Amino acid sequence: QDTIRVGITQNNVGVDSYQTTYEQAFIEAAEADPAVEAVVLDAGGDVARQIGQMRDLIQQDVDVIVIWPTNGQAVVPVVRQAHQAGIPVVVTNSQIAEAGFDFIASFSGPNNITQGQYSAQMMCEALNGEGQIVQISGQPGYTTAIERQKGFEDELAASCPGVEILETQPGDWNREKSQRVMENFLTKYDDIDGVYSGDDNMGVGALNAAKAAGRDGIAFIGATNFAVGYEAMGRGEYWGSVYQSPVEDAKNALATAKAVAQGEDVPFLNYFDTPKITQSNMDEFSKPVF
Amino acid sequence: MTKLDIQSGQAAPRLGVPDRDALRETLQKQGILIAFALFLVGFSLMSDRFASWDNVSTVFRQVSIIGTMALGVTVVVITGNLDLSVGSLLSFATVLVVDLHDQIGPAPAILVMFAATLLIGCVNGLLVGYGRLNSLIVTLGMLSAIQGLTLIYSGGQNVDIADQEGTWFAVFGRGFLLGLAVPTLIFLGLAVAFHVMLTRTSFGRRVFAVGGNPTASAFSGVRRARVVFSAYVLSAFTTACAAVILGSRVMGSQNNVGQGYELLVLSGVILGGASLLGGSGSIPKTVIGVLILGFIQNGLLLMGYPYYAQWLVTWVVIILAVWLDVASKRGAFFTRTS
Amino acid sequence: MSRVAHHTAEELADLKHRAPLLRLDGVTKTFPGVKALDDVSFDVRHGEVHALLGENGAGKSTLMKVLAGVHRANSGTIHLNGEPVEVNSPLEAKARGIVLVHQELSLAPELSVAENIFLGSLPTKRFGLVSWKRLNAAATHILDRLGVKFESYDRVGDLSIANQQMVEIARALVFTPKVVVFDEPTASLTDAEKVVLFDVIAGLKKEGTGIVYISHRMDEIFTLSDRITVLRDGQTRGTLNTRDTDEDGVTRLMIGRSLDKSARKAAPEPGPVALEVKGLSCGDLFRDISFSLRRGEVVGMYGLVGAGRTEIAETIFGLRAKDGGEIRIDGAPVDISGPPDAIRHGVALAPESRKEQGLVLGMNCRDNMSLSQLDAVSRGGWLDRGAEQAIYDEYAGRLSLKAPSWRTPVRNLSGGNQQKVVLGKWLGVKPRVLIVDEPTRGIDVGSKSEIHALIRRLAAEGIAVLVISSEMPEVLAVSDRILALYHGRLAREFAAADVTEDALVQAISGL
Amino acid sequence: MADTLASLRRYMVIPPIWLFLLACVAFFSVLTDDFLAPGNFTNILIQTSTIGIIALGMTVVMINGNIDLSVGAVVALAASLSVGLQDQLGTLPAVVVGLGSGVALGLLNGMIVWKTGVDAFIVTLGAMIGVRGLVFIYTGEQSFFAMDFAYSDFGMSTIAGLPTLAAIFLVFAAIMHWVMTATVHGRNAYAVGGNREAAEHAGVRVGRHMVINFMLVGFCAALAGVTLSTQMGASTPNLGRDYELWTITAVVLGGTKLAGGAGSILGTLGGVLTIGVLRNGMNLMQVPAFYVLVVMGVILIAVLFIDARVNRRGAGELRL
Ligand SMILES: Nc1ncnc2c1ncn2[C@@H]1O[C@H](COP(=O)(O)OP(=O)(O)OP(=O)(O)O)[C@@H](O)[C@H]1O
Ligand SMILES: Nc1ncnc2c1ncn2[C@@H]1O[C@H](COP(=O)(O)OP(=O)(O)OP(=O)(O)O)[C@@H](O)[C@H]1O
Ligand SMILES: [Mg+2]
Ligand SMILES: [Mg+2]
Repeated sequence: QDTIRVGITQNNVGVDSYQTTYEQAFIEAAEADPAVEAVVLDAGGDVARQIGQMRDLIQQDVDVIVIWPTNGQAVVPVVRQAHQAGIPVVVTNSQIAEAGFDFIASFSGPNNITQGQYSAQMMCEALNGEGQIVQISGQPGYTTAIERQKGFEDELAASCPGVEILETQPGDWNREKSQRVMENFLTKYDDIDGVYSGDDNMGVGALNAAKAAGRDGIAFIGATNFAVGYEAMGRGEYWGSVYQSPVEDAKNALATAKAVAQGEDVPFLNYFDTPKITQSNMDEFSKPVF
Repeated sequence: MTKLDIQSGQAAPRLGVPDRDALRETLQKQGILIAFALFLVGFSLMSDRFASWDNVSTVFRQVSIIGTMALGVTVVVITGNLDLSVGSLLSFATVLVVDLHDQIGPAPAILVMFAATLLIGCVNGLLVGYGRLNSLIVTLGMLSAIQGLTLIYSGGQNVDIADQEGTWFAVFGRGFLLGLAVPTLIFLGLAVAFHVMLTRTSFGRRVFAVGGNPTASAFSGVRRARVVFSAYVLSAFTTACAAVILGSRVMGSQNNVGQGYELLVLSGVILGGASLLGGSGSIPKTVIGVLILGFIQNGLLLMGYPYYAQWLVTWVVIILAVWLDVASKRGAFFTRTS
Repeated sequence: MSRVAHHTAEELADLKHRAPLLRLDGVTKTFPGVKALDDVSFDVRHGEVHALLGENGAGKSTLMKVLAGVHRANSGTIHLNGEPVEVNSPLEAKARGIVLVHQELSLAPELSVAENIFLGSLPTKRFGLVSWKRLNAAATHILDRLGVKFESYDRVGDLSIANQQMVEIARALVFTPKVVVFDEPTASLTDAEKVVLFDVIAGLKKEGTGIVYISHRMDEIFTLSDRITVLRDGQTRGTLNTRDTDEDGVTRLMIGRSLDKSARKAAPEPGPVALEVKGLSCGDLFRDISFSLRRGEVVGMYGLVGAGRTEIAETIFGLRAKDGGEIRIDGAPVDISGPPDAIRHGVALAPESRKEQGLVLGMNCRDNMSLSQLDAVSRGGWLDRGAEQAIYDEYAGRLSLKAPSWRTPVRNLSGGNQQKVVLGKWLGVKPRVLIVDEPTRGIDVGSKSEIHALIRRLAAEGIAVLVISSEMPEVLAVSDRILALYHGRLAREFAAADVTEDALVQAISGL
Repeated sequence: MADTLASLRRYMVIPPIWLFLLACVAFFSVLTDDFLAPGNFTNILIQTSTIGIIALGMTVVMINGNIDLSVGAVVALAASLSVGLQDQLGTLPAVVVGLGSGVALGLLNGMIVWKTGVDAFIVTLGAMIGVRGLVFIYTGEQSFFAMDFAYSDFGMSTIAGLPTLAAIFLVFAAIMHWVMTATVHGRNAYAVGGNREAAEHAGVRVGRHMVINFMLVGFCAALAGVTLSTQMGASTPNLGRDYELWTITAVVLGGTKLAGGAGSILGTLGGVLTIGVLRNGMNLMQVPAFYVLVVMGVILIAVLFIDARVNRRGAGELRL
């Protein structure tokens, strides 16, 4: 047996650029590696479909399965099934529930909690430890949204008590929705010093609203630096974000999977680096492609 | 001839006080307006920001996208059909216009987008109008197909307008005219146009006739297929207009920006009293329906409830609003059905 | 269920002097803008057929709906067997033995005949299972009594209107009712079915059931009824013993004057041929039909239900594809593709089924009337409301339409007035060729003669008119010539001058 | 007896959608190798069972002239309760509570539709939003995970070679078919949907009848939520989004009229399986994700189109 068959079931390709770019990068990396053959599936955001795809991959007896969980809890039983069938599972991008840790070989991806913490630290810095902010979170019920919010809130409370979160509302990863939410915040609060949003897409929506209302002096902090966020940062309108490369994410996942399949020892939590990006250090990063 | 018990005297004149009746009739039909007013008062009492000019104009601006789409959908619903494809059509149109903006310039981008969107409207119209296919499934199929087309077109990537400050395209979503936001003006302007079309033109009359009784309209010489076809083209048209507002407002687009809008738009239309069975509906009430949706969201946000509590309140408010409407028409709060 | 004891003839005679079976007192009912019933009192005795008469919109159906619990009266009382009763729902009415055979069909199309007959009280086995055996046996029993040609398990949606009406009537016979109300039961029945219905009524009468019978057909009223109550404008104008009165007396009470039976003027010299049909055929619906209509002429088309008259009209109007033959208008052969095309060629068709084909029920009276001529009442797509109003005013007047206002949705009009809106809609078109299919179904005697006069007047204005009717008096009253159809073929053509009733009956029966 | 047979025969008519189902099966069997594998069929059955179970209840509600848009949210609520309460109550009681929540919400929807006379579309649209709110309040945005692996093992178990979930679906379909064709309640559904006034005048307790149907569809949605959560051994608050649209699509494909009065469980079964086969077949043919959406849409419309051609009435039909 010379080639390694890697099966991947992704969350929801096409719903945002990050996932799309991730998929392309994963396929490219797999094609570039003669030792790897990839079966690429997409769950379309539907847990039930993802479970079906996991079963299909188990049926096909691939050498290793990479899963980008549509939901961290719901996939645990099927991951356990794979484990029982002797197929190692690598979780990518967002973590599964703790109950499933026994059944996975490794996690490869960003640490969303840390990302939330980074954002909190940047917010603290931007406001000099003093001020009132609002938070626009991702789609309710999704792991990434929950983890980033948790990391942000906990860190802020712990290390920056002078900054108060006035209110949190979901922006559903949608720029227009977030723009609407921000417009309402602006009506409601005369004094907003900073905005934390679960990703830059929503952050730019919030920025749009603030610019339209002529409200200056608000520090915008996001996560998952998008091209629009990067550009706004270049214009000095956006304070900072967390740099997370889908290409890195994909490569990391594939490398972990390959290593697992070859029986190498890999760290259980194989985080890849997602550094802070701000107006002052943005030159060190290339503009995101999405 | 034996008369058993003929009543004596002339028949009393019939009770007919047309003016008062007409007034009562008009008032009775405005249950939804009353409901709307009640909510506005309620929200104003609970949040001092609510009744400000700033806030009201913000809400108008916010509902203008859904509202504009609802105008076309109202026409479709009056013909007795559904259009569930508008949500993904909005995504398609917005992605297209934003993406083309940087490639061929704003004016050509708008033109091409309108052409493509209207073309899809024509497909809907051909299938439901001339093909007489079930509109629910046709437009749901189209919802899926258009979503796929959008993703294929964009390759799944977000699209953005690079130069956001320098383009006149910004005026549609961000501009102001005479102190009013351009999106609001587009929405209300189109609403007036659609209202006039539905009430003052023979086309409008045909729309109501086809929805009210397709067979009888056909017997009367109304071309059902043509009317339904036109309704879908109009729906695509308003969606294209909404896409211009959306694209310009956000200066970018995700592939799924319109996801779920179909039901939101439809709720606005139905809140306004249009019947899914066709034959009834009105533009002013659709506008009110959409405004109710917009003000609920805005009002609840201003009051700062967590989002799921907002959903619960929305549940209650939607049903209460329509209940008030049907109860006022019926003249009783509860039905007599056993 | 206890059966009502049979009465001997003497007992029956005696009953008339007893307390009434059913008494309605001071019933008032208003709808928005209309006082449909104004202090109406009315009673029915055991074993009596009590006819209810009145113009369209007089309030007959409304009164019966109050009785059957469909409408709730503003005031008034109901006594059954001398006891005051409340009837707040159809269910309660049914429980008290009051059955209403509706003027408008009220059947569930997907269900079988048997299921429709026993709707609301399907016989069951254990676990709420339908007992098909008992259901079909019981239904067949009733259907046998009615002598119908369909089976208990046929789908109601597949039946003709007449047969659906028979199902509706069958419903009244399920239980031994105390009071049965028939609201224009014969409007869409053929003579054969009418005979059956009258037998049924006679049977009910013998059992002591009280019967209310509503109809606009005087001959039926005088054949069946014992007493007649006349309603006018929602008020009782009087109750008469049938044998003490005659048509003229009742009519005068009803419309305030005698009918002018000599409405028929001498036919003016007919003009050139407006419509010519040669060898027209369509599947097995009709074959080889040839006739012509001249301007200024009224031609009647007479035949039994199912003879294919409606289909011929629909084919001329472009609603069906012909598979043979030719249609000429003003001498030029035409190929009419559909109603818009027909209207363009000056052909108008007032269809037979007002609810399905004639009206948009939720739309107001005026808009319904102008729907057939939207192009004529609009300029460049803009509606001219003045022109619409003018049409409405003219034909509401000419047809003495009784509607609260032009804004009233036609749904809220009485059956006969709905029919008038259908007619107005097509008369207003001022066509070259006017086809009216069963124009006076459900229309009161007064308006009927007005409509006949109107048809004559339109002809005199130069229109060629084809009147399709199942009522011989109507055909005889309006036509210059009569076409008799039998089984999709033209059996004979008569000139009005030399037609006899017998010859006509023979012709349509294929003799 | 002959009468009974004759009257039953017309309820056993094979709805046209089955022909397309056969055509689809033939198509995919020819074009892919794996389609005909027995494991694949059970896969399709499991995958369609969720939408399928909801569709059974939806068929009844739609035949009687209403609609229920809240089923997707009820799926999430029932799944969350039956997984989330397992720790406190134990598995079986938790499932009972989950199913009960669906019935209770059905009761609520039904009572509102009955008493207020507000259109079912609006009532259940409100519920679709509001019930999702209940789910989020109860779960606090969290997904739940069944510690008891027996729960998810149940979802993967088989009875006599047939997956348990598929068996539940098929048995339930048989029961519902019987309810709709042989019981008074089922027959009344056609009467209420076909001519509500007539049914009311004939003494059918229309309001109560509708409430029962809403409770039924609520139960179906809850049952689907439970079976879905046994498949995952977990629940998520976003479970069941969009399910209402796909359920209604399957039901309408199966020949049930949106306006009520006509339809059948057999047809719905065909509609559900058709959608399932299409999805599965496209997966096997490895149609790229974006194209699946397009193909799915086009096929839905094509099915209707062919159906309209096949069922076109003869010369008796008017050219309207
Ligand atoms: N549901 C309703 N809403 C409003 N007005 C109504 C309604 N039903 C009847 N009416 C009005 O009540 C009056 C009496 O109508 P009704 O149907 O009782 O007449 P009718 O005597 O049965 O006439 P016809 O011989 O034409 O059947 C009419 O003016 C009609 O317009
Ligand atoms: N024996 C029958 N069984 C079922 N349906 C019938 C039967 N005869 C006629 N029909 C249907 O009844 C309707 C009326 O028949 P048709 O239009 O052919 O008759 P017509 O000559 O126009 O008579 P009328 O105008 O009195 O109805 C048609 O839709 C026809 O298909
Ligand atoms: Mg009447
Ligand atoms: Mg006829």
